[in-house]
Amino acid sequence: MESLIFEKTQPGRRGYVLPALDVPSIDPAAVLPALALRKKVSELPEVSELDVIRHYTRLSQLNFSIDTNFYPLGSCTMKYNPKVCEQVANFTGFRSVHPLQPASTVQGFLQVCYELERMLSEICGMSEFTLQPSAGAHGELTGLLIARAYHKYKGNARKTVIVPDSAHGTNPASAMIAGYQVVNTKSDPKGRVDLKALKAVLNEDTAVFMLTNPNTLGLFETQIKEVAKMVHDVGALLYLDGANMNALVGLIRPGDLGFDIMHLNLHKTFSTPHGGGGPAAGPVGVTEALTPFLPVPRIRKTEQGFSVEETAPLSIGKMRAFNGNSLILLRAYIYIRCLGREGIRKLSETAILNANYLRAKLHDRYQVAIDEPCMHECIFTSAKQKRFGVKTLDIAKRLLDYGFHPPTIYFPLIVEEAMMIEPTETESKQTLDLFIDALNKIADEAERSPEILKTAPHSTPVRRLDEVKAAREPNLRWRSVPVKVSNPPTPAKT
Amino acid sequence: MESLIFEKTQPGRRGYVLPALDVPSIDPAAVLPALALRKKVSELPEVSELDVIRHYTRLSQLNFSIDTNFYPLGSCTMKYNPKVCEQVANFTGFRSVHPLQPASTVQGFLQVCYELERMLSEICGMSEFTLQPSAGAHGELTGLLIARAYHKYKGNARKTVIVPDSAHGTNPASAMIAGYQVVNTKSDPKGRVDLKALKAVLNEDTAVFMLTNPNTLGLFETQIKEVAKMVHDVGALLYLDGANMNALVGLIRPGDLGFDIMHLNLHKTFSTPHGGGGPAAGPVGVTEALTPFLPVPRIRKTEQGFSVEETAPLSIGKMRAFNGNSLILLRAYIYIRCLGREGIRKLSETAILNANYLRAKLHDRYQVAIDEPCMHECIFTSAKQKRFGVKTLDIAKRLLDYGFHPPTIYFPLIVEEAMMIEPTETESKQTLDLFIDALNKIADEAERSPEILKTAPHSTPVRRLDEVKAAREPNLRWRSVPVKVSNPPTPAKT
Amino acid sequence: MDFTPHTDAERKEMLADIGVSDFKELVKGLPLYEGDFKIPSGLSEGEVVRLGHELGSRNQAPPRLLSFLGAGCYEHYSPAAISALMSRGEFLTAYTPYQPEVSQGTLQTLYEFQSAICEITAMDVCNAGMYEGASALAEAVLLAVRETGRQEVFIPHTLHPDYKAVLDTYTAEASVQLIDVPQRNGQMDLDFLRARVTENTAAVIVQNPNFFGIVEPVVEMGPIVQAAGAFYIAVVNPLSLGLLTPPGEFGADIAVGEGQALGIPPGYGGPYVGLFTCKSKWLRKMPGRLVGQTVDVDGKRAFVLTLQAREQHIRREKATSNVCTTTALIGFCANFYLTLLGKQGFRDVAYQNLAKSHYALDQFRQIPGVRVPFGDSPFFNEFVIQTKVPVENLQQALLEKGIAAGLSLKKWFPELENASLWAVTETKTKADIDHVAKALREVL
Amino acid sequence: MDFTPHTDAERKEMLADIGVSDFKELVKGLPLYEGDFKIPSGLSEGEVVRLGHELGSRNQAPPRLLSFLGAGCYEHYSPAAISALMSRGEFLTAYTPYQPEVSQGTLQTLYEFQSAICEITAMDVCNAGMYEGASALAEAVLLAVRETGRQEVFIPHTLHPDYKAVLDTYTAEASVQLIDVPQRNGQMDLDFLRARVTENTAAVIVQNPNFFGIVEPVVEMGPIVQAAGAFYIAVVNPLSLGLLTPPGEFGADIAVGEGQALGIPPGYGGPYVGLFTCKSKWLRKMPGRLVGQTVDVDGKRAFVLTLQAREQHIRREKATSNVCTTTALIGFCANFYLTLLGKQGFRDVAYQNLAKSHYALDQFRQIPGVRVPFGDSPFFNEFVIQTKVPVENLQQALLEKGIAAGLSLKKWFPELENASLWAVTETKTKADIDHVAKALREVL
Ligand SMILES: Cc1ncc(COP(=O)(O)O)c(C=O)c1O
Ligand SMILES: Cc1ncc(COP(=O)(O)O)c(C=O)c1O
Repeated sequence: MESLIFEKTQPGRRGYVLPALDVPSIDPAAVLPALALRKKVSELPEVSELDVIRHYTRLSQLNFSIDTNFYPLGSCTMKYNPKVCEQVANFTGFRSVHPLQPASTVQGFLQVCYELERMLSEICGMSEFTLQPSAGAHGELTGLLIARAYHKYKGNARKTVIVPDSAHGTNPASAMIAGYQVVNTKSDPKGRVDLKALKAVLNEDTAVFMLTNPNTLGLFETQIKEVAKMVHDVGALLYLDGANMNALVGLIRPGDLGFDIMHLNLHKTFSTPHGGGGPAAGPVGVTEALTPFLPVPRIRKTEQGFSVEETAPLSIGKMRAFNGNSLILLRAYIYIRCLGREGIRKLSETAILNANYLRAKLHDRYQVAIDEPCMHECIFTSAKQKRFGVKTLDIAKRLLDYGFHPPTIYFPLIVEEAMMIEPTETESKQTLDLFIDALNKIADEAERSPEILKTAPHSTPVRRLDEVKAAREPNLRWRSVPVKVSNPPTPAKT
Repeated sequence: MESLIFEKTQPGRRGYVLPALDVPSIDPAAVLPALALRKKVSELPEVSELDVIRHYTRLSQLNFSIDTNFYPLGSCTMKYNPKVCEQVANFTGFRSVHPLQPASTVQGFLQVCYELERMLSEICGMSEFTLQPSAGAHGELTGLLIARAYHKYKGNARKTVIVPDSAHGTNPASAMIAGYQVVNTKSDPKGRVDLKALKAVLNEDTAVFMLTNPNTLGLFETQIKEVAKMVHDVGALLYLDGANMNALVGLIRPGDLGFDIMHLNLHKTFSTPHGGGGPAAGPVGVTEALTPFLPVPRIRKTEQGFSVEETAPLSIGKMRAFNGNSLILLRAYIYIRCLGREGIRKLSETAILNANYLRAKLHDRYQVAIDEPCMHECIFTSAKQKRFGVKTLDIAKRLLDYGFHPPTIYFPLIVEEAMMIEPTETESKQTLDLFIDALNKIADEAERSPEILKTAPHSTPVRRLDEVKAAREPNLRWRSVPVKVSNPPTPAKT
Repeated sequence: MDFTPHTDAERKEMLADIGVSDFKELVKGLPLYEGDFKIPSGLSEGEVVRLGHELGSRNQAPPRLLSFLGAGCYEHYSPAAISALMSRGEFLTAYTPYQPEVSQGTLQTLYEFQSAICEITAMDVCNAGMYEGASALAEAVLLAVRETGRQEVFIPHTLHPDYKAVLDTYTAEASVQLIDVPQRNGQMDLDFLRARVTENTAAVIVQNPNFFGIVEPVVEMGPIVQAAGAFYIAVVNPLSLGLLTPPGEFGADIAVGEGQALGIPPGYGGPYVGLFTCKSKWLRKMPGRLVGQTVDVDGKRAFVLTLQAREQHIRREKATSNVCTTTALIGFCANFYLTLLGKQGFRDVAYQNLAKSHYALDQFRQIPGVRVPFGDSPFFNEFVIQTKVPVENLQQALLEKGIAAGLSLKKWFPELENASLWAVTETKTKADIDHVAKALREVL
Repeated sequence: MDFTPHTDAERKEMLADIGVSDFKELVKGLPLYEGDFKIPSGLSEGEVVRLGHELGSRNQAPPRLLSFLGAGCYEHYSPAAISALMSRGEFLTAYTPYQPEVSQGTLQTLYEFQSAICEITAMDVCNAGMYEGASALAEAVLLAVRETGRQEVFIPHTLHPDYKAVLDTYTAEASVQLIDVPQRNGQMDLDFLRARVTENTAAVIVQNPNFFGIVEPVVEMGPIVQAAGAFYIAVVNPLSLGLLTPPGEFGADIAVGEGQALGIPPGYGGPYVGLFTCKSKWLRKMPGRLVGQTVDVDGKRAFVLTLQAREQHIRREKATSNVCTTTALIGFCANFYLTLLGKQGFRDVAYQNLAKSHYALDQFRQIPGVRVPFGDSPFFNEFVIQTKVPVENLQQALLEKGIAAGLSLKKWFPELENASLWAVTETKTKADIDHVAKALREVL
């Protein structure tokens, strides 16, 4: 393992120097009040450029990544991120543009944003999109604030947002921030909306019903039109968490199903790289009735080119400074231009094909949560391994030894010991077959030598971590002088 | 280990597609004679872009490199390659320029080449340089052909090139190609020129004496001025193999020492990355008398800007197509502009300091070939380990387990069991200390458990290779249909 | 060009293994879209690169464009080593480090990011990054309101207008009352605060340097806020902290900021990284991810996402925030920047910003037709001028000379006639500054 | 900015450990240069990047420049994945793989390169790369002369003039006799060969397509050369082999070529990679490095530099060549290109070059004032035209429209009045071609 970069420090060493100052030097104390001046210098590392490159190049090699490993993390759509998108995003004409430049000097970028918005609207069957939200959860909040503004405009902001128990945690969390009470509703045994349960909680106080479709069990909401009708009948709005759009693009348009608001995760469906936890982009699409409430700015196409509309009377305002994660939007734009209308359909068809292939090939050895055709991902459990004392966590950790990133585990919450496998459309049959082999071998090992699984991983840079210690004795930063931790140390394990 | 990319092929899979043809399609058979048309298709891999990225990203991780490891390979000057040089070399305004564009459209590049040539001339104390040669050995050949043209112009091409026994193999090999007989001359016990021995072979037939300075033992040729005089007295020319210029830049100018011709390795001294064995550049500098013989084209500065001189009456002609490895030249230019006149001296001083530090710190445990102050590198041997049955090779292989690239071994040939350590100026004291620790531990191991060394490495992606098998049963390419090897298999080891 | 690898033969084989004869069977009964998608046909890579070049060339950008725009996004030198590292696939294409055993690269780098940000802010803890500066501020305000149970939040009139707008949006429904703190000579009016901050106050926000580039009396404000038991929330430009008193030393409870200045390309608005730091007493109330140090079963030091009980995937509607994916890779960038510049370089860059902007203002002052509204107030790397002609005219005239003038303030501060905000960073040479001064002189 | 890491304190400490008090003691008595180096002061990274931008902007380059230059260096699409891989530090900053245990990345990639080049050339073996095409040809000729002990080498008049020049240089001292083979309608004159090739002939060279872009009668030549027991040496454009008969199928003993067309940027002349392939009987006579497959002590497949007994570091003056460092990384590039394009893509690209150049010539033909000297000869992706005005005038006029016209042949082929050589690759759209045709029409 690498030591910390701070531990490599050598007083006086430099990794980068600025041009010599070519204007008269000034005494900071002469132009700034004494109290405004920093006294104690920051203890930043003092290392060379080589130190930095070597340190982080070595650190990077400790990661699994799409570029090095199959990464079937359910709900995360870890598909291949084409290098051409990176290449274009690095052009100076995009990279170095200031967000407040006059519109006349950014016509290229405005065109990208405008056309991306039109394409997303077309793909989703929505009227318009805002490209401003920074991620999926940010999109959810944006969508809910739009809903709130809409209801308010209609005379009553309403009180609740209904969220299925299978939903991603961001849904209820976003509802809360939007000022709503969260009403949870049970799913039916297949993880789909339980119409009765929904009916029971839907009423005039309901502002929004948030739904993920395909749901987090990888199944399509077959009763979606009934659901939409029920929701609309009480005057509420139907929201789509579009995290699973990889199953739908080019096949099914949420707008046609009755969704009023939705977000996309460009860092999932539209292949912008995850970067170890962002950056991201979570554009939000709405039906026509809701367009007046979209955040500003809005980009318009005019005779004279593209222009930026800074205000709109009913807009919810701004969700962030400036216009959005433009370099991410650009990558998604390039990606969609590569795929085109033929490619987007092939994308979802292949994603669905791959997930069903894994389902078919694995269901002998692993319990499938709901054994019917799935969409782009499939939930398995470790039920068959339970009698050997093996849990989902053990299987996941053992996969690491085989060079595969594990699936998402223990989500959705409504499936016990869930393993949510999303292969994505960019992985080949050969890779899937190797993964199947590994899982089959692990199933054998679970029967014959479960200890190997329970102590896995064995071949990774570090092995299982003491997470309790991490939480009980938080050490969240290097310190130049070790200080007493705020929480007294407690025994690491119970 | 990764399988071969050919083994990952899947008939029909595509990794890159071209734009659809937008001109009328034609039948090749209609415009090309039948005999000109290929019949059998090449069995290139059929893989996806993801396959390619994953395959080669994983392969790359199997390498040691400067960016990941200390790499003290003697004579190779494995210094840090600044990323800014890569960045500038990737600008479209350099990358995409065609070598035959009119001079008016490449003024920026011409300026780079012109100024680089002037700076190299100044650093080396030579009159002019040609930037055309593609590597060090190519530079040697260029230099020798210049010498030959010069002698011929003087009326007699002469017959021999004298090369010390400590010289790099390219020296005699280049002399041979230049049409000279090679006369080897013994070095004195310190690897320096043995003046008597030299005198014995110098005569009117001598065209050139090729010298490396500092020599391949890392020692400066203290009698260089006498040597020069002797060489010049018989009308011969003195050639410097500039591979070791990292010891001299900013300190000592070869032109001042009496050298008539020299080459530089930009991929050593001037920090252009090695790329696993090139690309490179080996500019050749000459004294004024020899400038008429330099290869064409020559770049000239005029009132109207920079221009390209395509011919010169006495020029040896061209050493390669087009003008040279321009993107490598550009990197070296940027590097020198970063360092500037202060930086080049600090470079060599630090390189010498680092080498002497290793010498001082290691000489208790390892035999130093010549224990006197060295220049930029220092030769050790495994003499102290011999009694434990440990050879230089074993020490080198064991270093791999400690995460260090070994020194150059078994060169120079005149030192038995040589280990040639060149730390370069970009490595920190901390790194050197860790390396010293490792070598000390290895010295302990050699005494206590030599088996560990003899079977090393233990922790690398592959272990010691069967090189005899590789040479006896040459397998130099994948084949779609396995064929009988041309040499019948023989037992792998004797 | 799509990125699906299967050949037709493989598709067939896979369908057979699944037990269906046609893909359609897998989506039988689903409401498939029957229309034609009105999006262009797919392009090959070559076409798309060409398209990228065309579109990119329709934007003007430095270094060709000599730009003096700032206002929350700054042009700074970004060491070449940063993009070399950021483009490494192992960093770029990893997910959030849920499996720490195979994510130590991401985790340790984020830990180092947290550490570096704590160092420069002098705050106790820092999370692994927020979306960007403005929403980070909104999260800080929500935290303060939640923790104090109070509703009044004091917003400087000199706060970045976008930050103000985002606060408006985020708090629109939370019965929070945003109170505008007037400015006096470009700084917050301390008397106003003294008079109005009470035990009803949830938080007082300060931006330092503020939107006008002016350094606020952050130290003096501390006691006023603390006396009321309110949260002292600072919005800082991290790059200024090489020179300016850090929030940890002026008593901020929470300090947020836009990380863009730390080597991150302007990129027409993003992605950037929001910085979120606080006193350790608010640790368990923080939004976002935290990386902590621990050991593995063999006792080796290792890093892991920790204190997740605050987060949405565990706590759902009771979480401290809804954020999930944020901006790890951009945090890396900031960390690489701080590491490369290091202890000394970080001071140097702040100092050069100070010196260059002051030199520029000194030149501008001498131009007839230029007025400096907040002439006496201390500033860092940007400043406001007022000109005798409308800023739009100025912009247009300078643009023709390849210069992007300072930002017009008309939209937000109509009371400042013909005012514009000019940022002068270390990227501007003396010659650049003299050049723009000359151009201004010609225009005015 | 230099890249030495030591602080002054460390320098002192190290000097003390060495046992000297001052650096000067380490170089005592050496003839140190006392003067001032007349090179500029060091620049910071920011300045150097700015300088790079300035210098770069003083070059014109595609895609802004619409270029029809070829003549041995071609503009082709280069997949983005290639530069992503080539910039990986583990590839970029490794040395020649002398320690195979920690160089499998380099070694396997080179083995795959050798394999891919063997596939497209249909030759038995390929080395790990030469400097570039012209010197690779020179090495081939030296090999032929050495092995046959003969002195006559036949050089097509239609050989690339730079290749001819390099041959002249390399063989100037080797008493080799270079005989010019005249052209007939742009192709080698077979009758001349039939009459002149004898048992004194060391080698006959063919370039296919030749300098004029014309496809030579390579198959027909084979028997003439073989009958004389001479080496048949081919210089090929590897990209053409998607369509054209490969040297391995027309009987070449040695086939060399410039690898640049395989995704390598023009870069104002280099670095490129020279391809060197031959029949297996010449394996042990080859210049350059060879990577072979073997096993390690555990029986694992592994790759290693092999047959080094041919090389200078072992054989010194008896080596087959003097080359040492060549162009591994550029070989990677060619390999990545061939792998990405793959079996089908490699054919496609050759086909598109054929179709586009033919379309272009069809357009050009119709322009009054354009003459096609070798009208009937088959060509691949470039062709010669003659115009009624001097090529220089044409070039100048087109340059003003952002077009780099074909190469003027005046310097080498004065007999072809006002001739220019135009390359039209897959990167030119129909619109580009129509555009240049229109421009030509206007100029002529
Ligand atoms: C179903 C679902 N909803 C919402 C989100 C949140 O998206 P983001 O992480 O972009 O905020 C995710 C991402 O993990 C998700 O899987
Ligand atoms: C002393 C010496 N001379 C010559 C050379 C040959 O240089 P190149 O490999 O660039 O041809 C080398 C390189 O290894 C060397 O070390």
